[in-house]
Amino acid sequence: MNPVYYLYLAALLFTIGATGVLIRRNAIVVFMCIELMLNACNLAFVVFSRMHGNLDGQIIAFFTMVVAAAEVVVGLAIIVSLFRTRHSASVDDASLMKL
Amino acid sequence: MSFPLLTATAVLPAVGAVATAAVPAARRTAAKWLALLVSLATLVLAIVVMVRFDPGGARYQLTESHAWIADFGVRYELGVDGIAVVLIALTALLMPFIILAGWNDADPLETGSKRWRPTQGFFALILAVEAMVVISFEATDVFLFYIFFEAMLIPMYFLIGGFGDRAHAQGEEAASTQRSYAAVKFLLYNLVGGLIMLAAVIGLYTVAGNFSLAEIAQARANGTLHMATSTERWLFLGFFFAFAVKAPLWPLHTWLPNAMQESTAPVAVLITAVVDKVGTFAMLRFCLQLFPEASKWATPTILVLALISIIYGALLAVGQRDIKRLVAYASISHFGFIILGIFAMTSQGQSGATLYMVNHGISTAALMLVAGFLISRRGSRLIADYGGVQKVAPVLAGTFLIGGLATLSLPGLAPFVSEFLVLVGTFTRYPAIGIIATFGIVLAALYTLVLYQRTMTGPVKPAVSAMPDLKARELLVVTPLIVLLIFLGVYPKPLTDIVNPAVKQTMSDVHKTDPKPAVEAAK
Amino acid sequence: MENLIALLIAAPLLGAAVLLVGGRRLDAVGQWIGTLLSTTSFVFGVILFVDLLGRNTDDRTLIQHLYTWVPVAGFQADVTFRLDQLSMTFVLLITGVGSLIHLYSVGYMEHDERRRRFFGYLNLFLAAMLLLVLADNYLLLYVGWEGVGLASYLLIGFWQHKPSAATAAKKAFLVNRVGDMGLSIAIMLMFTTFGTFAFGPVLSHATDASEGRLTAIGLMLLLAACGKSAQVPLQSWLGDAMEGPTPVSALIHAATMVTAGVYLIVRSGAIFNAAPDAQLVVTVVGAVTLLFGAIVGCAKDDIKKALAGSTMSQIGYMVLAAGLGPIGYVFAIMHLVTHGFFKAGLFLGAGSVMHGMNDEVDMRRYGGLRKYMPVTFITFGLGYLAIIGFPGLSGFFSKDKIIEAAFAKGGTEGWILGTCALVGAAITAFYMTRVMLMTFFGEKRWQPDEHGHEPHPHESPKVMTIPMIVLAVGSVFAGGFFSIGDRFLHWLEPITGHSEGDSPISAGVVTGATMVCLIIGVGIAYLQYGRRPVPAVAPRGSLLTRAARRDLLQDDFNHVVLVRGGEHLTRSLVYVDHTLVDGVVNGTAAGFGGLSGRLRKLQNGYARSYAVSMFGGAALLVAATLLMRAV
Amino acid sequence: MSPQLAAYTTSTGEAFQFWVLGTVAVIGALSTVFMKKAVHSALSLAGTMIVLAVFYLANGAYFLGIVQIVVYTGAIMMLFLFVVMLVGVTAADSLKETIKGQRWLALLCGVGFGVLLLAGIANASLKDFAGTGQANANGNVQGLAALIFTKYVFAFEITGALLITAAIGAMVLTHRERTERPRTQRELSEQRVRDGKHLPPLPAPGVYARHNAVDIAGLLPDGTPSELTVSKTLRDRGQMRDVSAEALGDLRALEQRSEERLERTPVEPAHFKRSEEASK
Repeated sequence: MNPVYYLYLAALLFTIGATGVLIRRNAIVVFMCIELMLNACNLAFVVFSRMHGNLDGQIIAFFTMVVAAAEVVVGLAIIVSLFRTRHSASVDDASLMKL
Repeated sequence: MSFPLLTATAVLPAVGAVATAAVPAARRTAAKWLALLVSLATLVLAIVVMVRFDPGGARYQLTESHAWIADFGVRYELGVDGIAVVLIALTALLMPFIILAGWNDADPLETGSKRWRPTQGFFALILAVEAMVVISFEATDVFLFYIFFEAMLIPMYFLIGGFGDRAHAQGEEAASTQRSYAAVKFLLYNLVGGLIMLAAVIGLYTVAGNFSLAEIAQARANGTLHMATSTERWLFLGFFFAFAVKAPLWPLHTWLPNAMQESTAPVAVLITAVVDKVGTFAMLRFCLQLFPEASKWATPTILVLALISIIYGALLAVGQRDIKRLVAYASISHFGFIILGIFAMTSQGQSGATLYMVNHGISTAALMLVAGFLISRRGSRLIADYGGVQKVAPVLAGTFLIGGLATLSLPGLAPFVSEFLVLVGTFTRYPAIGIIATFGIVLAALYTLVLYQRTMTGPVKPAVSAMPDLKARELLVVTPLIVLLIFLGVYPKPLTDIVNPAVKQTMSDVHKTDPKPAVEAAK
Repeated sequence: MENLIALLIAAPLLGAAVLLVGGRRLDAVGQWIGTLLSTTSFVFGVILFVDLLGRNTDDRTLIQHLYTWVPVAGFQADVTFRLDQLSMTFVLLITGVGSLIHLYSVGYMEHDERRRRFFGYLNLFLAAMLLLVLADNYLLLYVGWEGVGLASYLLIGFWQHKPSAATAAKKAFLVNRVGDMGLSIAIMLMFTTFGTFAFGPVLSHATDASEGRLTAIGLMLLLAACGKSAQVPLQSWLGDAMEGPTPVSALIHAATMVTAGVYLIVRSGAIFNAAPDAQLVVTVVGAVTLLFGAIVGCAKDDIKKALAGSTMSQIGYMVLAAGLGPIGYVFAIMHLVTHGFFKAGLFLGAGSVMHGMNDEVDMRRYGGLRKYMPVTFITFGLGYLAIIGFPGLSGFFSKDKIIEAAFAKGGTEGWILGTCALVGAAITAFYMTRVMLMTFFGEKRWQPDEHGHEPHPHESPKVMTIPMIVLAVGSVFAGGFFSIGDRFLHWLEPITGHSEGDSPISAGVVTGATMVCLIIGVGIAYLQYGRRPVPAVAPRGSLLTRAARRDLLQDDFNHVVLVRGGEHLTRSLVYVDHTLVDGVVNGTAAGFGGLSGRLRKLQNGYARSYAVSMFGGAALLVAATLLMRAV
Repeated sequence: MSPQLAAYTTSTGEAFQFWVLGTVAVIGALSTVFMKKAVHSALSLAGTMIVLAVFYLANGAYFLGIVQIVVYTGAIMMLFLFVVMLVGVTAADSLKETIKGQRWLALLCGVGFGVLLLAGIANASLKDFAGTGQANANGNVQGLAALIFTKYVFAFEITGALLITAAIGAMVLTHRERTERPRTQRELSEQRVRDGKHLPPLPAPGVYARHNAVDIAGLLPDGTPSELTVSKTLRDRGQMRDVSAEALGDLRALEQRSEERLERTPVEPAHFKRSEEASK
């Protein structure tokens, strides 16, 4: 088997995550989908690392993880405080971007 | 370095605008006096410019030049030729009258709020317009000109949209809606023109590498800067379009009636007598100088459009029921004459066009301001609401008649000289166009006299029976304008002496000479 | 001496300025200021006239250069005055008759509250008219030309509260403007042809230009003359102009302003001499107008309108004579001067009648007035005799010469023109006799007006009768004075030139024929109006009479074609401007508005919706990248 | 795992593992998206992440694989679960689409994008796999450490700062300082009077002899159940029991029994109508 299949898998997972972001209304689930996308990218980085025979790809994946962690922390905090004020975790409860 | 006279002329009203705007709400009258004083001081500076200008000297005088945006070759370059000098003088001259005429136009309706300062805003905006117009006349850097050509729209937009006639027939709300419509229409038309011009300005830069009018014109003249024919034509069209909107030339004219109809009379004068002149002035200065070949290429089309403007504007003026709209269409007709004179490419035509700009400014100011006084007394712009005014207010009627006679170019008043020069200048090169344009003078008589007859003569209508005659302030506005109209009609030499050399240079820019008469009869 | 010329104009101009700007405090003395300044101008005129008489025949042209008016490259317009025999004649006529009419107006306008302004306008008119005849170039002449138009406008519409007066004033100005258009085109043509429009160079080089150009210039000048002198086809304003006060009708619309067209043609004689086609048109216009005016004059019951028709007709004579070239120039001017006397006298007489009759103008309400106003009757009667060409009086000499000159034109044209002039003389005799009989003879026919006031005809005050008497004297003797020893001919000849022409019939025959026509005209009028009582209400009359009452349908034509047509044109243009020109722009705006309204729905504010767009965009970018690599 | 596992060609074992676990990962991802309840989504995602951890290990990223399990699946996903519990069940959980066309556009874009990505990968000539054997020669963790503390040291420091910032940010966001005095009972009741709704306290649920439970809507006097009486959370979950019909059933049973006991022919049972039906 050629390791390139890992890349296909990563692409597939990324797409599923992206579609999820667009379809789901629950902000938490949307967040999970974003995590899924990030993980798909990480997989790709790891596979690239293997492809090139150096560890830089893994380093990037590592950084991605750290950033993802930071993002999740802040994002979930935002969701919680939003929920406190709006009593909803829906991303389209208010069409906030409309004048 | 000598005293930057031109900068001072433009900066003074700008500073005045800021100072006027800063006057506290309660000191309304102080703001008015401040604006008036600033405009008078500017007039003094403009007169100094006129005196210091030597008609026999270099083309651009009193020049100032400083680096501004070095990366793009944009310079702060000012300079005036004879045409600019008289137009600056016109602008500076009309401002005190505009301010005086609009003395009470922007008083707040209720004096409750401490923070609401419409009066200050009104006069500050007027002064801001003056500053920008003056610098547009002075700029010899295309980019510098463009900036102020466009920036002018901002204060004008607020002047049109923010201040209208009192006591509107259809109620304040309808008036406000129509005002916004007019203001937006004004802005959109001019913005579209300006944006097209911006493209042409950038295009010019890519071709020429800098924005200096003098440098480009010289490079064009001695052949170091070659433009492909199509390039030159496109650039010309880009510039001309913007100026034609501003001027306004048929069929780009429809913003003017709306704008003049909805704004107060002083602002209407500001639009047609001052701001629009930048358009026609720029045709002379930029279109002809930068793109002489393309100008000649476009001349037939432009002349036909100008001719349509003349006849069409006059015919529409005849059909109007609204006094201000009538004056607006009359102005369109007159702008047709100005453009006709510019593009006839004869000395008489161009001198006439330049004089026309000045005279039209003064005559329209006289007519429009008196019309404004009339409208403010009755609270209606409709011609049908008046009748027999001369019986109750003879001085008002008399000044109105003189303004009207100036509009129809009665000999002895200033506009006649310029109109005749334009007609002669056109006729020598394009007889057919000259003859058709002459019909304009008949139509001018028609709309003016019909207006006068319907409003001023006949039995006194009950609604006007108690109308007061002109007050001292209003007389102070009208009398000097009328005196000027008569003086310049009888003795236009001071202006022509300044204008002639500049026209001669413009003629040589486009490589045109006047047609020779068939018989050499002159001594 | 030539420095006095400007003073000729300055005096009435000063009067106009003082009276119009001076305000109410001059109300009491305004009329005297006006009269004084007008007379001052007359005195200057006389001084200059004496000076001219003292000079050699060749040296009678005085030029005063005041200043350069419009200096533009290749275009030089100066304020320069030229006083020669031709202008001198006019100056004397204008200031002389003008001063008399000022004096008359003092009485006539005594009770008018806006009297001061009336005199201001009169002075303005004098200044403009003097400028017209004294100008040394066509552009300056044009200033005077429009200036008299303005004064005429102001004076016709003097009683502005009457809508009819305001309308008549506007009409006069507009019709005149059409003529002015001709003058301005003529000036432009001169400028392109000669490079100048000063009298000297243009007239002396006229023969150098091609005949086509000269014909064009001549026709344009004729258009101008038609407008100002109420010649067919621009005559329609003169009848309505009678809405103005009667002294105005006398001064402007009889004696002076309306003759400006004749002055223009005679002044431009050099051009017309070189353009025979233009001359022919001039004579045709003159002949048509002299008949037209005469026919209209026969049908009018309004005394002033009848006289207006007569004015038109008499100016037709002058234009006809002017169109004959050097044969006729002198007689055109001579008739102009004598006409100035007798027609002004007639109008003043009519004014005096109206003054005594509560401003009644309908001649059918007059009758038998000779007993009530003898001075008016006598002066009017002398004017009447002069105009019909009673032997020995002014009109006899001048009109007879014109008829002779018309025959002297030669060929078929001469016969036709001469016959027209003769027929015109007969009709003139008819309608003037009609006026005379209806006004002063027969039974009294006046009735109380709607307020029940019966008019009490009375003689006018001295201030009014004296000018009438002076004018009557002029009507009687001027013609004879001019003709004896061909004084007038010798006076004017250096300017206009003169040639005798070759008349197919002798002068005596022409005079005889004229006399016969005169008798026929008077006779018919007597039979119709002297022998039978005049009905107080006009009978229906024949088709021609009815048409003549309506100015031979000219107004109806104008109304239907020009007024209605114009109204439709402007109205449809207003519509076009609103819907089409504005509509295109507004439509574009609305299109963009609608489009953005649609597009706006895409911006629904839902973050997810935007995310789809972003994602779609990303997909497109990937696709584009792949495509680029594939290519 | 031996270094050769991470070599150019993979062993059959790894292929088998890829296909099995890959399927699991995709199914996990799909259920993350399509599970109705957020908890289920979170669990599915955790599953996918564990599979990915295995794949990291299989690709020679030993450190990342462990970190993935410990930090991601262990810590982050638990955080998610906490928040899910904190927020509770909301209407957002419904999979019903509210924006017109959104779902179809999203699916279209998703499929299109996926196809393009896959095509792109297929298009790229990814034949040469160096394998991580060489790089991991001194141990994977050591290799990573060498890189992190030399080449990527700045990035590393900055991510550290980022993490601290994020932690503080989260605290700031979620911490609620009482900036104003809590409203008193009196103020709250006055507020209710002003707003003009629910003047009395909400009615209690399940006030009913036999069904005294919070998931049962109390009946209004006309016999209709009032949803207001049930807790919002239960309402949102759709876990509300309607017992309005049960009373009638009980009554009928009672009648049946008494009838049997008394041996009487039943009278026509009383037909209770609900108010809405009566009004029809």
